Amino acid sequence: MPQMNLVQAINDALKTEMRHDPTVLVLGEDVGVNGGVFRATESLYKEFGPDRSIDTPLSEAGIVGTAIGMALNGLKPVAEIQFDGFLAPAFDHIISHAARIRWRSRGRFHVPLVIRAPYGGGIRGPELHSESPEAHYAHTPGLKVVIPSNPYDAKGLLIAAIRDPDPVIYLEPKRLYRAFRAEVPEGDYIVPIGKARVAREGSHVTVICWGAMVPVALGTAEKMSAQNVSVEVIDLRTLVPLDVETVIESVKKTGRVVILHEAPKTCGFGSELAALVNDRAFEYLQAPIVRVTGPDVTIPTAQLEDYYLPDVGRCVRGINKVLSY
Amino acid sequence: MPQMNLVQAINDALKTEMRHDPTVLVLGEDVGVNGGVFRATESLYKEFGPDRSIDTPLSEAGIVGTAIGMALNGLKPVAEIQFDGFLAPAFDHIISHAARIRWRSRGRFHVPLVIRAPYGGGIRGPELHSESPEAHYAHTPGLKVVIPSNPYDAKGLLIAAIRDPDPVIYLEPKRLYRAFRAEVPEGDYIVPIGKARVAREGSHVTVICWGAMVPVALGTAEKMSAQNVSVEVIDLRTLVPLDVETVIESVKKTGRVVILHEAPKTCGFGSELAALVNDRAFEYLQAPIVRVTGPDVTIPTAQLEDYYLPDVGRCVRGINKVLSY
Amino acid sequence: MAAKATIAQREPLVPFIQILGPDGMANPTDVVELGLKPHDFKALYRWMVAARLFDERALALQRQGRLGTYAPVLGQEAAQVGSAYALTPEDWLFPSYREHAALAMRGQSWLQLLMFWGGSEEGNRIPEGVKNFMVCVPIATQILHAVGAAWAAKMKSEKSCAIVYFGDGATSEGDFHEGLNFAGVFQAPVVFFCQNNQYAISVPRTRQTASQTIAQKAIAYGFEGIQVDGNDVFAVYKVTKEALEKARAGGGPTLIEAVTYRLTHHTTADDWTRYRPAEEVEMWKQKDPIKRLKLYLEKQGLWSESEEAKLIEELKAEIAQAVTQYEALPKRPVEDIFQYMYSEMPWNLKEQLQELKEYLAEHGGDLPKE
Amino acid sequence: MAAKATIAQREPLVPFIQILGPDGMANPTDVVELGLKPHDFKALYRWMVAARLFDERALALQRQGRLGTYAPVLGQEAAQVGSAYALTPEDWLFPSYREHAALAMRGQSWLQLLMFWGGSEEGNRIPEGVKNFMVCVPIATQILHAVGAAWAAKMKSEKSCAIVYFGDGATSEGDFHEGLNFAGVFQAPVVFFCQNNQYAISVPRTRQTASQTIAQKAIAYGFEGIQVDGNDVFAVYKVTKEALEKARAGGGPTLIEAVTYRLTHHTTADDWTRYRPAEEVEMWKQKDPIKRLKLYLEKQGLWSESEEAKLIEELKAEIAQAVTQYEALPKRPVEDIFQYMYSEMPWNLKEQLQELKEYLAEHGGDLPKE
Ligand SMILES: Cc1ncc(C[n+]2csc(CCOP(=O)(O)OP(=O)(O)O)c2C)c(N)n1
Ligand SMILES: Cc1ncc(C[n+]2csc(CCOP(=O)(O)OP(=O)(O)O)c2C)c(N)n1
Ligand SMILES: [Mg+2]
Ligand SMILES: [Mg+2]
Repeated sequence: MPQMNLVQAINDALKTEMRHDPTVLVLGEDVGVNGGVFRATESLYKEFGPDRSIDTPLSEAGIVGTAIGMALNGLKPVAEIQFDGFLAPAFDHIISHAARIRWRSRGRFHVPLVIRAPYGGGIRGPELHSESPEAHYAHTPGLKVVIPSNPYDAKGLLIAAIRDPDPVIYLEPKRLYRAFRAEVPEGDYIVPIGKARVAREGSHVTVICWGAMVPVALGTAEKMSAQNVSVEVIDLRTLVPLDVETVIESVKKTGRVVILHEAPKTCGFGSELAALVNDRAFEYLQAPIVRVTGPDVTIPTAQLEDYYLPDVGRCVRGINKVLSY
Repeated sequence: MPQMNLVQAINDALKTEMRHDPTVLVLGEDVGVNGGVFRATESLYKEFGPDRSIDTPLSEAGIVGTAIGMALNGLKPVAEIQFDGFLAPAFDHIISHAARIRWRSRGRFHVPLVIRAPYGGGIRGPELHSESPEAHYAHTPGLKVVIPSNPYDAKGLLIAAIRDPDPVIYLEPKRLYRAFRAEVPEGDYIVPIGKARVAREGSHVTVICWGAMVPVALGTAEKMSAQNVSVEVIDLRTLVPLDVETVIESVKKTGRVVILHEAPKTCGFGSELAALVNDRAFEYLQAPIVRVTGPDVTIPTAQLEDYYLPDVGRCVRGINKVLSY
Repeated sequence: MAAKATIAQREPLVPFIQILGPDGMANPTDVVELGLKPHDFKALYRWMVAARLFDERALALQRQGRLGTYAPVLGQEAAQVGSAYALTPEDWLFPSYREHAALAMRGQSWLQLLMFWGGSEEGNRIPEGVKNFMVCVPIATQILHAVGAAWAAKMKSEKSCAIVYFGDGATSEGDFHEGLNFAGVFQAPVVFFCQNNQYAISVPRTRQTASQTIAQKAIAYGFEGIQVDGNDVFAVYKVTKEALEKARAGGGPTLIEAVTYRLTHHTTADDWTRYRPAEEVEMWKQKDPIKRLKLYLEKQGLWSESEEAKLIEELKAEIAQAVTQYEALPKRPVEDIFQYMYSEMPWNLKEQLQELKEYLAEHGGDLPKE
Repeated sequence: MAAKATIAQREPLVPFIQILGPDGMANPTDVVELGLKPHDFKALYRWMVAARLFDERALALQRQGRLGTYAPVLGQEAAQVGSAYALTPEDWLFPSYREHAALAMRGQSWLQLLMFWGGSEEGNRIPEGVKNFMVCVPIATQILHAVGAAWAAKMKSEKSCAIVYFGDGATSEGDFHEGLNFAGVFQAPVVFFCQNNQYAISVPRTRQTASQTIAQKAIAYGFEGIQVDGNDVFAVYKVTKEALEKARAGGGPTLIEAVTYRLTHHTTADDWTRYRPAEEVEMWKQKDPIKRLKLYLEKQGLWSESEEAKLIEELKAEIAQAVTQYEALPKRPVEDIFQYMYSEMPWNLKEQLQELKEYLAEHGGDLPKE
């Protein structure tokens, strides 16, 4: 099986699906000739030409708005927004249109659109290149929110997203783009949307995470195992619809929960998880849930970025906190 | 003391502050000659003229973006966005600029800007006229989020917001605009940002709410008192910065919590409150927190709207649920 | 410096097209060139009158509390009917919220329009086979969707176009710009149809933009802009048809500015007397698009008072029937709220629906009266 | 129809201004009319050379891993220096992220520029008394802020203007449109300065818009648009100064399109060879703005090789000193992350800062090495 890094797996997913389905196309800034600033759309232009690998004007509302129009007229656009921070200019089209057209039309129209964007910190980016906006989209009914954490999932989830009849916000942990390689099957397969993955089994405490926080959680679990603490790591893979069963099952088993995410704490997706655990496993909780997250500040640029991002040390602290309660 | 309804109190706050401070001005769609579609800016045009009561082109990014420019050049703009649903086109300027300019400039510049928008359901509005987007802004560091629930607070909080050196998202429960009148002092006073109000004292259960849900909570409390259930109602008034002390104090007293809001449940501000209560009063909780909220759907237009909105009956159910645990 | 000749001193940068004057007079060759037959003239007239009668009925219903806030067509009938008449069933139509005339011509029933303005999402359920898009509440956003749909048609080598309706106010939104710019770059087969009715609620056109005309904004996108008398159904038909043909032939987009006037309130929630003088409204009443076509038809011997009476009677009956149906509609089930969010209902919606049903059941099947 | 004469067939709709040709030749009267003295010419030259030397140094630092991703000025020196030279200290300057030359001229030190590109927010701390705004990463958003600031100046009856810099790509964003439209309507004293360097990363100008020129987009907003040779520092100075004077006199905004070229990568993270032919770059090297002014100065007897050598030595020393300072800077304290969010730190930030400090203290005062 070929070894790929995460961005290659994404590229492979796009290729696979574009070969398979002639209505699939990619559009965005620099996605054509240049192959994308992260090379996620590398060589699509050569293979599929300018009509299916479309360099657009610099205009995020334009990209998402026209992609919606394409989607309702029979195409399956995969729109790339160059960086997380530039989803904001397309926000209105995402939340007021993509998310609502099925609803607005009573199912007569729907929007099989994927919006891909690199997200999160850790690459020493300039401002607005390191945001984690997943909670905005998780709070918007009508959208699905998918975040892979490894090459295998990245490909399988992206193919699933393209085939999904609903609009999918597909956030790519850019810090993992080239972090490691893993086996990725050639050709066609999907990882179903809505299914979490138990990335590591454990019995003392559950760490719930996604994207670039998954390796942090796994590193923490490894470290804690030396102290005979058994950490279960759940990689959500999909925030909406959430695999609530896998989460709650794990919490019932361990009775202790740490939620780990990069976004600022207040109103992050972590608070939803905390509320859900409260709803469904209150009596199993042996300690208050701990959220290990970015603080409620704008994520700093390169020099101080590491002070913002949750790391193994902070995750260890969180685990010790729930264990010592 | 004069009796005013909520929208009159807002109008009065604007007048008071514009008389008091010549750098204060209002801008937005139809706010000048027409006095605002809800008449919140009524007669400002006559008193302060077209330069301080500015009809803008139909362009929300334009309104907020230019208001940011005015704010950094010494003015204190109060921007009106005509309806909650039309905050989305200005989203980028709110979250990427208004919220960040103090940070970006290391305090050299700041944005004393108030963005007013009517929000929430209950007026049988067309689509995108009944949204509750507070969680988007609560999740954005650098913004303050203020929501009044009565005429007195509306005036005092708005004056406080205008004087605040930071950008304030000021959401007005449009359903309460003309729902009732109350005494509002003439002239100058503030209700401090960051202070919640115990709207009714009680001992068995705490209901946390804001905006148009406050009368629902109070109605519920009244109803429950007939059954000898004593409900404490906390009107947050400010979501960010949150008056966490008042909330936690109440929870410690009652041990039972219902959170009531109009926005969809997933990732609503209610999940943050649930997570915070978990953080700080876990051992006091005698039952899982119950969230009584809008479901995870697009709020319906007129005919089915009431099926979406939390009402006394649903709040009663929530209270019974925490009580019967 | 060489740029001293400013824009303002220039000749108009776009043509202004008029065929049928306010007096009902038209140059016969211009009319012949339209390629329309007497039955077409009558059809145009019929739709315009229908729109006006529907407006009247809807306003009355609203005042009686039987309909929600309503946005009237009054004064803009020629702009809508003339343009929609030029469409083929293959073409896509993207409305704003004021195009009842155009939507009715394109297979949406009066009943559906009443349902929409009565506050039911069902009013937006486009009939199968009809290529309209739903009413769009947020200003200007539909422009981008239309461009995308037209662009997709081009990619699929279909011969269909898209027409998108919007107001003068909409031209100030970023979406207008991004949409027209994409259309120019990708030569999408789309017609941008601006009904410049001189106001965006209370804000006059002159406050909306310092541009002399809206049509000339096309210059920024490298394609053609045309101003047309929006109260002249012939001229509107002509420019729209030509723009559609050009688009179909690969000639790219066109921006049409139909100069017209909203003769009444923005919606039933508005009061125009707060922001415009009565004389202005009176002046525009003289340019009434329906009166104008009627005069023409009469002069051509194509129309009589008895035909007029019959038409009005027929249309009133048609609309009255829709009103009866509308008022007899049963309430929609609460499932409606949940079932159009996703292709399949996720667990949280299932639970929330269940919870709502339990709550209703506890109160005899419906919300408690408070 | 009357509109058959399409835009494309028209004469250019905006003037194109050039004074100093690629050969260093200029019409003497045109030069005299600039009102510049020899020391001004030398100052212009000095800043352009400084920008190029700073670029070189920054690129070298980046390659050695001592600086983050960097966006070079190379090729655009005349556009930036010519325009910024026309400003008074009272005027506001709103940069994008590529205006190091303009910012340096306006009181921002090389050290600060290095700090910014080295990934410290401190690089954005505008010195007191300097009316620059911070580097703006999201494309085109600063346009609206500039309009607001200029409009406020007008309201306060100040005689200051705002200039805002952006690229050809920025003209596709909705914010460009909304900003220019507001400026037209409110006659804000603002100069929109577009450095059309022919590319937005890999996307060529022709893909960005079907408009023949960017300058003609001003027609959509009812004010003047001018194209200028962006590699001609004299012409750039002239049109900017006139636009500023017009704005100050109440004449409203101007859109200036400076036609120039980015001679290297978009940033250090980019590779231009992927999307443009080497010949194109070579062709533009012939139009080098610095070479051009140098030729002129030499022809006028205002410049010698020894002066050149001295200038370069001085500037290199100045920049080297900034680099030394930059590299000696202590790390910023973690409080930096928390203290600029609000006028007063709310409880949650205080707690989170406290938590972070405790964590660092547990690891000897800094993050653990992993
Ligand atoms: C994005 C957005 N902002 C504001 C509104 C509120 N609003 C509804 S109609 C309208 C005026 C529209 O004017 P115009 O585009 O000229 O269309 P007209 O109503 O005149 O047909 C406004 C401001 C809205 N619907 N959407
Ligand atoms: C809103 C937004 N979208 C995308 C980007 C990513 N990006 C950075 S520079 C750039 C190209 C800008 O081109 P242009 O406006 O011509 O300026 P230039 O870099 O050529 O000076 C892009 C797409 C961004 N910074 N902001
Ligand atoms: Mg209008
Ligand atoms: Mg460029």
